[in-house]
Formats: sequence, structure tokens, C-alpha cells
Amino acid sequence: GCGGSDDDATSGSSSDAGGLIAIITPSPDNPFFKAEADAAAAKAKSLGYETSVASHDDDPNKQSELIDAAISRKAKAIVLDNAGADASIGPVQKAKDAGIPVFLIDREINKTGVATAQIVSNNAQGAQLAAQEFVKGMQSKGNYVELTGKESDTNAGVRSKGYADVISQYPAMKKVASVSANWDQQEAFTKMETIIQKNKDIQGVIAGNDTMALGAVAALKGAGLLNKVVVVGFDGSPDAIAAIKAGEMLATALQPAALAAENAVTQADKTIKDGKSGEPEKQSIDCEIVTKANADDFGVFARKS
Amino acid sequence: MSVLSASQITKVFGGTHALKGVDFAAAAGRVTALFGENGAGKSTLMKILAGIETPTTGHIAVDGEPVTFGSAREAADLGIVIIHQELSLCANLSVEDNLFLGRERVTGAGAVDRKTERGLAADILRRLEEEIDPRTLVGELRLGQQQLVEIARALLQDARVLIMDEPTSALSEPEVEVLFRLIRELTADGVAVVYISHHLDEALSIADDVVVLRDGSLVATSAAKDVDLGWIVRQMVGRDQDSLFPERDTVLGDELLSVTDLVVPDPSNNDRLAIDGLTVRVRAGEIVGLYGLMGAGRTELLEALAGRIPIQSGEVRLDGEPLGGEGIRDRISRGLMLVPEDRQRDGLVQTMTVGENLSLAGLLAFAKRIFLSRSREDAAVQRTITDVTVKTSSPKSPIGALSGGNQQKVVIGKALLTEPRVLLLDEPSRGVDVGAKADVFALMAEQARRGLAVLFTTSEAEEALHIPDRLLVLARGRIVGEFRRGELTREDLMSASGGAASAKQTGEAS
Amino acid sequence: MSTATAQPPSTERREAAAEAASQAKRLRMLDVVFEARAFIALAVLIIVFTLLSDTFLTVTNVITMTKHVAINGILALGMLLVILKGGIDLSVGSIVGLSGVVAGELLGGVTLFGVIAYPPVWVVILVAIAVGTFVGAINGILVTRFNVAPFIATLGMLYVARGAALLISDGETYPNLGGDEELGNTGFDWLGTGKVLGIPVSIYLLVILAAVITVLIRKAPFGRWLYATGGNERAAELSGVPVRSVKARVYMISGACAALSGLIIASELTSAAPQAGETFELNAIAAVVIGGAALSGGRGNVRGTLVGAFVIGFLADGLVNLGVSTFWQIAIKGAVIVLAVVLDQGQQRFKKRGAAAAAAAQTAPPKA
Amino acid sequence: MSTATAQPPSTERREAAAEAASQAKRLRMLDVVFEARAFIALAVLIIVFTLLSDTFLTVTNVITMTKHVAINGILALGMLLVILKGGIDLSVGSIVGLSGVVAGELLGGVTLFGVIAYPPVWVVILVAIAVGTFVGAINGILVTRFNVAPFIATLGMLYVARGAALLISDGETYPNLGGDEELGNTGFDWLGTGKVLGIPVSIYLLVILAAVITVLIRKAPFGRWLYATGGNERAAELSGVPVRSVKARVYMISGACAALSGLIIASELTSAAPQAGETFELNAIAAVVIGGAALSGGRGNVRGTLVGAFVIGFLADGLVNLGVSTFWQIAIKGAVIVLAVVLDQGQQRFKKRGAAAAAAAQTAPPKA
Ligand SMILES: Nc1ncnc2c1ncn2[C@@H]1O[C@H](COP(=O)(O)OP(=O)(O)OP(=O)(O)O)[C@@H](O)[C@H]1O
Ligand SMILES: Nc1ncnc2c1ncn2[C@@H]1O[C@H](COP(=O)(O)OP(=O)(O)OP(=O)(O)O)[C@@H](O)[C@H]1O
Ligand SMILES: O[C@@H]1[C@H](O)[C@H](O)CO[C@H]1O
Ligand SMILES: [Mg+2]
Ligand SMILES: [Mg+2]
Repeated sequence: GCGGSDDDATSGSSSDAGGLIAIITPSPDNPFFKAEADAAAAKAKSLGYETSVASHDDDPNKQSELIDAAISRKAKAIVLDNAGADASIGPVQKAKDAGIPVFLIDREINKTGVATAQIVSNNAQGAQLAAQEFVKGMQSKGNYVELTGKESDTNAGVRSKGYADVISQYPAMKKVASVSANWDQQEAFTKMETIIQKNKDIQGVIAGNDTMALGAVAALKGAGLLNKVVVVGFDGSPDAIAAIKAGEMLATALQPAALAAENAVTQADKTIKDGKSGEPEKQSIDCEIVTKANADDFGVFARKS
Repeated sequence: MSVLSASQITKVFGGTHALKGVDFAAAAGRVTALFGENGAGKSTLMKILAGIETPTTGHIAVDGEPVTFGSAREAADLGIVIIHQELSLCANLSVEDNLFLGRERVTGAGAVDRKTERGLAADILRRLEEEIDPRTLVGELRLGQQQLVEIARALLQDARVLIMDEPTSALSEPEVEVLFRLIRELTADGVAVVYISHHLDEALSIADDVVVLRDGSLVATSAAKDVDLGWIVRQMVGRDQDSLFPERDTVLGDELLSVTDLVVPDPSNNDRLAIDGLTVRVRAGEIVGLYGLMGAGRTELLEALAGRIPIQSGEVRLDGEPLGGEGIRDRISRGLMLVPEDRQRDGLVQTMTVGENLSLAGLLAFAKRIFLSRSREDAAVQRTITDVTVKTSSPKSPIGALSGGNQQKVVIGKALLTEPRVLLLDEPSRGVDVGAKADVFALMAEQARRGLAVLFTTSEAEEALHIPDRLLVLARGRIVGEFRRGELTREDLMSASGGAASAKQTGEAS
Repeated sequence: MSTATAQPPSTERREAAAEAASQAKRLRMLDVVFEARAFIALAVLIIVFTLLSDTFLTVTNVITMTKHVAINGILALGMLLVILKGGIDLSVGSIVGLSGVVAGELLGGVTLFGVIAYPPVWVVILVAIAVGTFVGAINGILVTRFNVAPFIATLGMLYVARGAALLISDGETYPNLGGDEELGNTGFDWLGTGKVLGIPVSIYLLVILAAVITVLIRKAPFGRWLYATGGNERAAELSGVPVRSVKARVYMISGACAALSGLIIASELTSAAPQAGETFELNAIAAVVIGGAALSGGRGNVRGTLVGAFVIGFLADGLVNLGVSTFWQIAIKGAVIVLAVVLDQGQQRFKKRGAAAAAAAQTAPPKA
Repeated sequence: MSTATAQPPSTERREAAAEAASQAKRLRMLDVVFEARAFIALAVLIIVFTLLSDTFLTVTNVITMTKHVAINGILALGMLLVILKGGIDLSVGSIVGLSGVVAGELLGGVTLFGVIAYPPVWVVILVAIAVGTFVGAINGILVTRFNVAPFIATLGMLYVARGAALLISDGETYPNLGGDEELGNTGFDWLGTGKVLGIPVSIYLLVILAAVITVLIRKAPFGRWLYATGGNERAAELSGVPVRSVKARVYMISGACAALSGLIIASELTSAAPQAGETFELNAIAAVVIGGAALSGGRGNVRGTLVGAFVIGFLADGLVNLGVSTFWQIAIKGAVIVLAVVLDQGQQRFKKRGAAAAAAAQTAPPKA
């Protein structure tokens, strides 16, 4: 064959005894991913690993190249919040073929048996909680708008479906518009402003994540509608929690992002040392609903300890 | 005494010694004419005097005081103004914008004072007897008018020294007369004028003093009244003007090109006809000249024949076969090729070598299936370089390294390499020095001798009188006179071209 | 229109000139119609959307859409100057992100000698704009001193400025830019959310900027220099136009405009993301070109650019209003850009004919 | 080198010429050093990364990095042709996405008269490349027939092609492009994941394409026509160069290259996302320009472009390998682009001096 000799892999190329864990996430402009990456890196360091943190910016090709780089560097494990449920299968397989276990967090891929673990929030359960809170806030009636996430992310669909499952039980609730804002704050802002022009008579906005919810809040505020409209998001980002405390948002479903990331690293450590993680591939962690009543109990994507 | 003087000026561009220790002076109230071949260093010397280039060594003095110019601006502030050889106008701006560009008249509020500017612009154009609305875009003016705007701009600057580098290359004879009258007015006011032109007779007629440069060195100075054209040419080229117009015997063959009732719309203005019912025949071995004033339609005629601009009606036959909608390419392959008027713009690819330029039009002749045969190409290029006497160290030299005359020979060589039967040349001697001119005419004669039909245009009466076997005078897109060599005089020529044009004009308007 | 005639022309000449002049006039009138091309495109858009949606042509919706237009419009005005001089500025989108980040950083307090100081909002705004201007200045230096092609210089700065924004913010979004009463740095949100007489502040900013730039390029010598530099740089230089400084300045102005745009976005969202403004440069360029400017320089104006920005903005919002899918929006936008420019080519060809007729009207016939 | 002199030169002339010629030679040698500038940049990168990381210069890593380079390299080769003719192609990134989508759609089966047919992989590949070529052809038509500036024409197509990709796929990613044994359409993944002699197929594709394009532009008349068109379109036209067809063809080739790149990506990922290839055009342009080509046309070559692609690719991968943050990567990339071009400017100026010296060597002194 070609390339470095195999014993390289055991001796390790870095000075760190534990070797390298590569952490790859979407862009940290969404604090959710930042929290994930930080938590994973901190945990890995505490376990004696060297880490590399990189962002694929939701570009599958870049993700593929980052995984190649991790393979080249003979990483011991990869912790990945992926760039697309279908587009990530190949690259994850590639890592697996190179003998590197991959631990997916936050987002699933559409295939099992490739990644060692897929640790995701229980999006369906979280969506149910959020939708229930939303319905309550709207007093089971009125017009609302839904902002959905990136199509390539299964979470977007799961959450949207979870919302619909709950809300459809209330015939007095009417969805007047539904657009994708690609998880993006500014896009949500602009689109919400335009939608408001068309539908002045709205009482609620439910968004697939908090960055979009915050974009909607800014637009509603500008239109002077914020006091009449309830906004619900998903993620439990610190900014959203601040907005909840300020009465600008009603609720958000908090994903324990830090926990998922830490679990991923712990299982990676175990896999590196024992050859298996001892956990099933698909794991889900329940979400928690954050409202004004309990907002003080939460920190950065986690319940305060 | 001299307002502006320069001593021991040297200028080196990379490895080129453009000027080698030249002394020069311009006296108040006098016209100093500067002569020299292409590349002799005339423009370079003037650019140094006008602060555009800095001399490598040497000194400049104004009113006897030594000066150094940091920029053209500083020279202009001392009253040294230059009209550039190349037009330097902004086609996208109006005449008045151009006239005051860089020296705006401003109001107290700092805004451009359009009213004042427009008034001044109208005044200066009136003095030049050119009735142009100052708001017209310069790009909409014909070349001669643009050159007048360039002159007007210099006149607006209250120059003490006015340098004119080829100011008349695009002007008609009457326009030159107006300009000369203005120059006389300026010198009467004490302005020093430096005048450069390849129209030697014209320059000599306005000159008080004569200075000749050759290959970057000063070779002669004299009072204009003491010298004649022959002397100037001898000083310029270092030999007699013997073979500029070679003697030759014409052997006429078959009719190769026949143009009947050709009508060509002006491509820049479809409502005007550039060529208006023109009939011409050229036979093998024959050289036919086209003479006319600027805008007579010569360029359009040749471009239409070459396939660059569309014709409206009429018939063109090449070797008896009619030409229809063929493009430039097909016409070249059928043996018709144009050497364009503006070699920088239309003739040469500056990013390519001498050899690549030469073989460009005839490239397919060297293609074996889809590949080029380098050896055949190189051989043909080498042969052409020798045939047209291009002076170059190697076919691989960048084309920009050649002098203007040699570049022109490359453009002609490129055409010859396609083995044409009919050769069209638009102003082949424009901007080319005396020596290269002689070479170009010799080439044309040689091609005719080999049985080509040659059709060329010229704006120079001397050439029109001596080169062609037959001369056609064009005005407003029509032939207004036809003469055999030796049949006509300079005066005939002038009255044929100008007179016919104005007669035509009158006829149309009434 | 007065014609400056020196001597009374002869009768025939006058007649011929008059005839040609009248023809030129006819053509010039048609030309005005064509000049209104971008306007027509805009009008068509408005009519179509109004027919299809009864919430399109309402006062509030128009105000909202105009507010959206303002962001791209301000970028486009800076871009116009760069394009007029024959350049291009690909870095504006990144400057949008960078200026927001700078504002976010400053509003969060600056630590000086161990003490955290909270600069007032006007200082924050000035510094952010200064940073944008500075990036523009680097573009200018690269173009004028190092002779780097504008496309490449500003492409490089597209990455450098974006990298800087990400590094300063560590990739994170600055939240809560509303400021704090106690720290005396409130008011930043006014820029993006404030209203005067019911009209958002950013619309005023657009209008003011458009007016300033119009005056700058039509009344001040700078404007003439700019058009000259774009039309024929060499000629401008030989005429004593300070070409380098003109070029450098347009990049600086463009950078400043981009920074202002970035501030408005950050203020609107009361948060600043380092990724803000990605690909905005394309919209700005498209607005300028739809507005009739030539990428080769020397041709274009403020009015056209504004109309171009409105075309792009109203198109996007109108399609959202109609509920047209994002995908169609993208494709339609591309088609509109190309179409607008194809129309413009038609106009230019037309203009030439008019111009030629005009030239004929004033050409003195050969004096025999 | 033989000198074609009409008349035998005199002794003094010969001496002067010899002196000047030797100077020109010295300058030309230095010139070669400079010509290697992009190579030097690449060498410096490789040395630095090798010193800093012991996993950089391993055979497998170099192969992996080269595989990454292939994607941008293939785009860049198409872009080179467009830039040589003095144009630019902003639509390539969108074509990357579109060709993947087309492949995904076809591999999923085409319904003809109610029957689902599964075209074999080679048909899929040909159709996808044909679609890329078709988009290029539209670019070409816009540029040659409608006189739209290349920047704008291809900007429009950037949106149109992206919109098309999104519409065809409905925004979704095509999964499982591996095909199905039963349907006889397996093998698509070979393009991106297959290896021959341990080397990925895409690297062979890059090498073959580079060879074909080198031959095309150096041996075939087309190449000479291309350089001539880029150097001076008017002169080329008057010399009988089929300028329009040359121009149209380069856009088509560029479109085809982009489609090939898109196929490789889709094959590598065995899935095709309509968003694939966003902003790839910038990397391709950067590679060509770092490789010494002039955006104004007529100057550039395949070797330089390849080196440019390697500089960009190795830089990105090397920084990732070192664990440098994405943010620094972005900023450094911008700096490298600018730096490479600033160096190139230096080289050009130098070259000019060389040319002037060469000219001096051959300038005939007055014939006394
Ligand atoms: N900027 C430059 N760089 C290099 N060489 C130059 C430059 N300008 C002029 N030269 C060279 O200097 C020499 C003198 O050129 P110059 O333009 O002064 O000649 P000229 O007498 O004005 O010729 P012409 O009659 O053609 O206008 C020529 O060999 C020319 O190639
Ligand atoms: N009376 C006129 N009115 C408007 N435009 C004119 C007029 N006469 C000539 N022109 C323009 O001037 C340009 C030069 O004319 P043309 O090429 O026909 O003349 P020419 O005889 O070849 O002269 P030259 O080549 O010396 O300029 C053309 O573009 C033509 O459109
Ligand atoms: O779950 C995450 C978060 O909700 C984020 O806000 C967007 O991407 C999703 O995958
Ligand atoms: Mg000169
Ligand atoms: Mg002519």
C-alpha cells in the first residue's frame, strides 16, 4: 500500500497521549453550534485528547474535505454535527472505512450502521412541548405563521411535523403562512416583515429554531405587533432565554446541546479505548420547555447545575 | 531669448536610449518645428519638457531659471502646455467637460461653474471656426473634430509655451489653415510654439526654426528659411530621399476585383450612407489609390469589401465570382485581405509575439488535421520577416518591442502570409516615418508585380500623385474623379476632392 | 437648447443642419423613453404584483419594501462610484459583516487599562464606518499603488474582511445591541428600527446618501474627474486629474457605504452576526448594472442605480408576498438581471444612432 | 536565435546590439525565476506545512489534498479559457450544483410513457455534462449575440442555474446515488471514490483535462485564436479569427468542466445537493489569477492555473491540518490571493524592462 506505516496510528503523531478528536459543526454564528463545539472540545481536553474544531458552513463538500483532513491526521474519533442527512452519508462512511468512528450530534443522517452513534435531541418530543406552549399562549385560536428550517436538515421536517401534530387538534388555529428561512436570523427578519404586510392579523409565530424566532421578534417589534403576537422557538439559546425573560418570546424548547456533545465525546473515548461505546447507535435526549416561569433555571443549552 | 530650454537631456527606458544628450530651446514668438523619424525621440523630448516624463539626466530651465517638474500639472502651471500625439479625450464626456477637465472653473460653493465654462468653450470653438455644441459628447465627434477639441483645450490654458505633437494628423486642409492662422496669432502674442508633424512640408511652412532629431540625438538646427524639404529628409534619415516613390512598370492582368453600384450604410449612423453607389475595378498587377478628405468614406469602402461592415446593395466580384454574405474569414480564404487603418486598434495583438501576429490570419494553412505544424509555421514566418524586412531580433520578440514602422510591416506581412489575390491597405503610411514608408511602398509595388491587385487609401497628396497607377478621388461616398498616374497635379487633386464634396453638399441642401 | 454658432452659417448649411437637428431631436425623445427602461421594468413589476396581490401596493408594504431596498441601495450607491471609475468592489458584503461586528464589540464595552468603557452610540457608529472606510482604503491602495486588478484586490479583501469579522467575534453573534440605560450607550437600535413621521430612518439615510452622491458627482469637480477616469484613465491623467486619489476615494466611499449598511442591519436585528452580508456584493452590482451603468466605467447615474435597487428589492419582496417559492425567486432574479441588461444593450445601440444623427446635425461640411 | 536583418550590420552596430542583447538575456533569466513565482509560493507553502506538521507531506495526504484540488482545478481550467479570452464565468458554481442534481434525477429513474427507465451511468454523465455545456452556451449567446458583459451574463446564469437546480430537486438532496445492481445503473460512485493504482479517479480526470486543454491551446489553431481574441478582439476579427465562435466555445467548455466537477462531488458524496458549489467560482478565478493570468485576457497558461489551484487547495488543507481556525483560514486565503497578484505585478513590470532591453538589442541605429 501507500502512505505512512500502520504503526503510526498507534504511536500517534501528536504529543498528546490520547490522540486527536476532530469536532466538525456548522457555522458558530448560531450559538447552538458554538455551545456544542465548545462543550465537546472541553470534554475531550479533559479526557486528555488533542482537539481540532472546524466549521463546514453547511457545505457538504467542505464537510467531506474536513473529514478527509481528519483521516489524514489520523484522528481517533470524529464528532460531527452534519451538513445534510443524505449528503453526509458518504463522508461518514469514508471515515468509518478509514477506521475512525464518527459520533453524530444534533442532526441525524438517513442511514444507520455507518456512524457509531447518532445522539440527537428528541425533536418530536421537543416540538410537542413547544407547540403545546404555543397553543396555550394563543388561547387555542387565531392566525399564526410558521418559519421552517433548512430543507436538508431532518430536524426541520421533524419539528414542523411535531408542531403540526399538536396544532392541528385545534381547529380555531389557522396557519396563514409558512416559509423557510434556512435557520437564518436576517432572512427570517426580512421574510417576516414581508409576511406581516400581507397578514396583519396574526397572533402567533412558531419557528423551527431560535435564531429565526429572534429574527421574527425583531420584525414584529418594528411593526409594533410584538405585544399582540406570541413567538415560540426551538433550541433554548441564551439570546432566546433573554428574550423570554424580557417578555418578547413566549417559550423555546431547550435542546441539551452541551450534554449531547459531552456524551458523544465520552462514548468516543470509550470506543477508542474499548473498541465499542456500549450504547445503541440511535440515542435521543429529551428537550425541556423554557418559559418565563422557569427561565432562570437554564444556562447555556443546559439546565443550570 | 528662449522661454524654455533643455540641456543634455538623456532618457533611458529600460534598455532603450530614447534620448542621448539633447539640447533644445523654444523661443518666444517663434515656431520651432521638430523633425525626426518614428522613434527618433521627439515625443519623449516633449513629454520631458511638459513634465510628463522625467529625464534620466539633464536640465530644464524656464526663463533661464532651472526647474524640475514633479508632474504635468507643475509644468502647466508655469505655462507649458502640450497637445498630445495620441488623442487624450474622454469619449464619454461632453466637449466642455473635456475642455476643462482637471482645470475646472468653480463657484464659491465649490461646484463646477458650468455657465462660465460653457461661455468660454463656445468662444474658443468659435475661434477655431468649429461649430460644435459644447454639450455634445466627444465620442460623437469625428476624429478631426476631436483633434480640434484637443487643440482648443490647450488654447484655453494661456500657454507661454505650446507644444503640438502631431496636431493635424486627422485634420482637413481647411482646418489646418485655421490652426496655422491661430498659431500665428499666438506667436504674435509672444507664445513659443513647438510643432511636430510627419507632414514635413506643412511643418516647414509654419516653422521659424527647424530642429532635427535622429535616433535620440540632435543632428541639426537651422532657421527655417535656410532649408528645404530635401535637407530635412537627409538630416532625418541620414541619406537622400531617393527611393520613396519607386519607378515601376505596370503589367496589367485580369480583372480581380470588381465592385458595382456599392451602397454601404454608415455603421455608426444607419440613416447616412457611407458609400453611395460606387463602382471600382482593379486588375491584377494594378495599384489603385483612393484619395479623399476625412470622412469621405474610404475606410468604410475597404471595411465593407473586407466583410467587416455590411453592405446594403451592389455587387462585389472577386476574380469573377460574386461575393455574397461571406464573413471576413471566408473572404480571407478567397484571397481578399485588409490591412487596417489603425494598427494598434485593429492590426496587432499586443499580447502576442511578432511571429504569432504574422501567422494569425493564415494559421489554418499550417494545420495538419487539428494540430498546427510548428515547423511549417516557423518557416513561413521567417520567410515573411525577410520578405517584408521586419527588423526584429527574433520572431519570439513581443510585438510591442518593435518600432511603429516595423509593426506596420508585420501587419502587412500578416496579410501577405494568407497569399491574397487582392490586397486592401487603409492608410498604410499613416504615422510611419520616411524610411519605413519607402519600404511599404516598395512592398506594394513588389506585390503588384507578382500579380496582386492592390487597392489602398491615402490622405497625403504626394503619395496620391506618385504611387498608384490609377487614383480615385472620393467624396461623400462617391467617386468624383479618376486619374492616371502623371495625369494630375496637386491643385487638381485638391479641387477634385474638396470642390466635389461641397458641390455635392450644396446640391443636396437646396 | 442654444447652439453656439460663431458666424452666421450660409443658408444651405443652416437648412441641412436644421433638418438633421430635428431628426436628432426625434431620436433623442425616443431615447428618453428608453432611458426610462429601468423605470419601465419597475413599473411592470409593480403593476403585475399589484394585480396579483392586494397587499402589495399598500402604503405600509411599500414602506417596508423600501426599507429593505435601503440596505442594498446604500451598498449600490457606493458600488456605483466604483463602477463609474471602471472598477468593482467585491468586498462590500464582508464589510457589512465586519462593521456590524465592530459595532457589537464596541457596544459590549472596550477594556482600557483594566477599566471597561462603554463608548456612546455615535462613537460606535463613527468607528464602524471608519473601519469600513479603512478596508476601502486598502482596496484603493492595492488598486492604485500595487496595480492589482480591482476584481482581485477586492476579492482578496472579501476574504480578509470576513476573516477579520469572524476573528473579532470568534464566529459568534453579538446579541442585545440595544444598549443599556445605565451605561449610556442606548439608541443603536434607532438606526434600524426608528421612524420619523412614520418612515423608517434607513429610508432617510438612503435618500440623503443619494442626494449627497448626486451632488458630488454632478456638481463637484470630483464627479467630472470620476467619469473621466472611468471613461479614459490615461486621458484623465494627462489632463491633470488626480486619478489615483479619485480611485482610492471611491473605494473608501464604497467601504463607508457598506459599513453603514452593516450598521443598519445590525441595528434592525439588534444583533450582529459576522456572516451578515454574504453575497450582498452581487445584489449591489446587479442594481448598478440594471440601472444602466457600464461595468467598463464612465457611464451610469444615481437615479438609475436607485431604480435598479428597487427592481431587485421589490422583485424579491413581491415574490415572497405572492408566496412564490424561494427557488423560483432565485431563477427569476437571474432572468431579470440578464433581461434588464439585454434591454440596456438595445438602448445603447439606439442611442448611438441618435448620437450619430446629432453629430451630423452639427458637422460643418467640408470648406472648399 | 537567428536575427533577420535586412542588411549586414556595421561593426559598431553589432557591438551595441551584442551588449544590449546580453543585458536582455540576463533580464530574461531573472524572468524565468519570476515566472516560477507561483511555483515558489507553492514550494514555500509545502515547506512551511511540512515543518509544522508531520502528517502533511505523507503520500496519502498529498493524494487526498490533490483529490480536493481536482475539483477546483477542473473548474479553473475551464475558467482559464474564459479568462484568456477576456471574459469571466460566475456561473460555474451553480452549474456544479445543477449537474449533480441532473445526475441525481436521472439515477432516480426517468418516467417515459408511464414506464420508469433507469439510464445507465454513462448516459447520466453525458447528459449532466451536456446540461453544463448548455448553460455555458447560453452564457456564450448572451455575450456574443446580445453583447451582455460576461460578468453580468454569467451573474444572471448564476441565479438561473441555481434556481433550476433547486426547482428540479425541490430543494432536496438526492440520496444513494450508488445505483442499484438490478436497475443496471450502478457505478456512479466510481467517479468520486474509485481508485486506479491507488490514485483517485478524479486526479486522473484533472490530469487528462489539463493535458487536453494544454494541447488545445498550444497546438490547435483554436488556442492561437483564443489568445488573439483575448489580446485584441478587433484585430483578431480582422485577421479572420472566428471570434464569436471562439468566445461561445470557451463558455461551453467552462460549463462542461463545471458539470464534470459537479459530478465528481456528487459521486464522492453519493448524493447530490442543489446547493453544492456555492461560491466555487471565486476559488476558480483565484486559481487562474494566482497562476499568472490577466483578467483583461490574452495572458495565462495551464501550468500556472494548476499551480494556482494547488496553492489554494494545499493552503486550505494545510491550515486545517494544522488546526488553524476556519476564521484565520479565510483571512489568510484573502491575503494569499492579493499577495500572489502583487508579486505578479512585480513580475510584469520586470518583464517589461526585459522586453525594452530586448528591443534595444534589435533597434537598428541610423543608417549612416
Ligand atoms: N514609455 C516607454 N517605454 C519604453 N520605451 C519607450 C517609451 N516611450 C518611448 N519609448 C521608446 O523611445 C524611443 C523614442 O520614442 P518617441 O515616442 O519619443 O519617438 P517619436 O520621435 O515621437 O516617434 P513618432 O514619430 O513615431 O511619434 C522609441 O524607441 C520608443 O520605442
Ligand atoms: N458628415 C458626417 N457626419 C457624421 N459623421 C461623419 C461624417 N463624415 C464622416 N463621418 C464619420 O467619420 C468617420 C470617418 O469617416 P470614413 O472612415 O468614412 O472616412 P475616411 O475617408 O476613411 O477617412 P479617415 O479614414 O481618414 O478618417 C466615420 O465613422 C464616419 O461615420
Ligand atoms: O438542531 C439544530 C438547531 O436547531 C440549529 O438552530 C439549527 O440546526 C439544527 O440542526
Ligand atoms: Mg511621437
Ligand atoms: Mg479612413
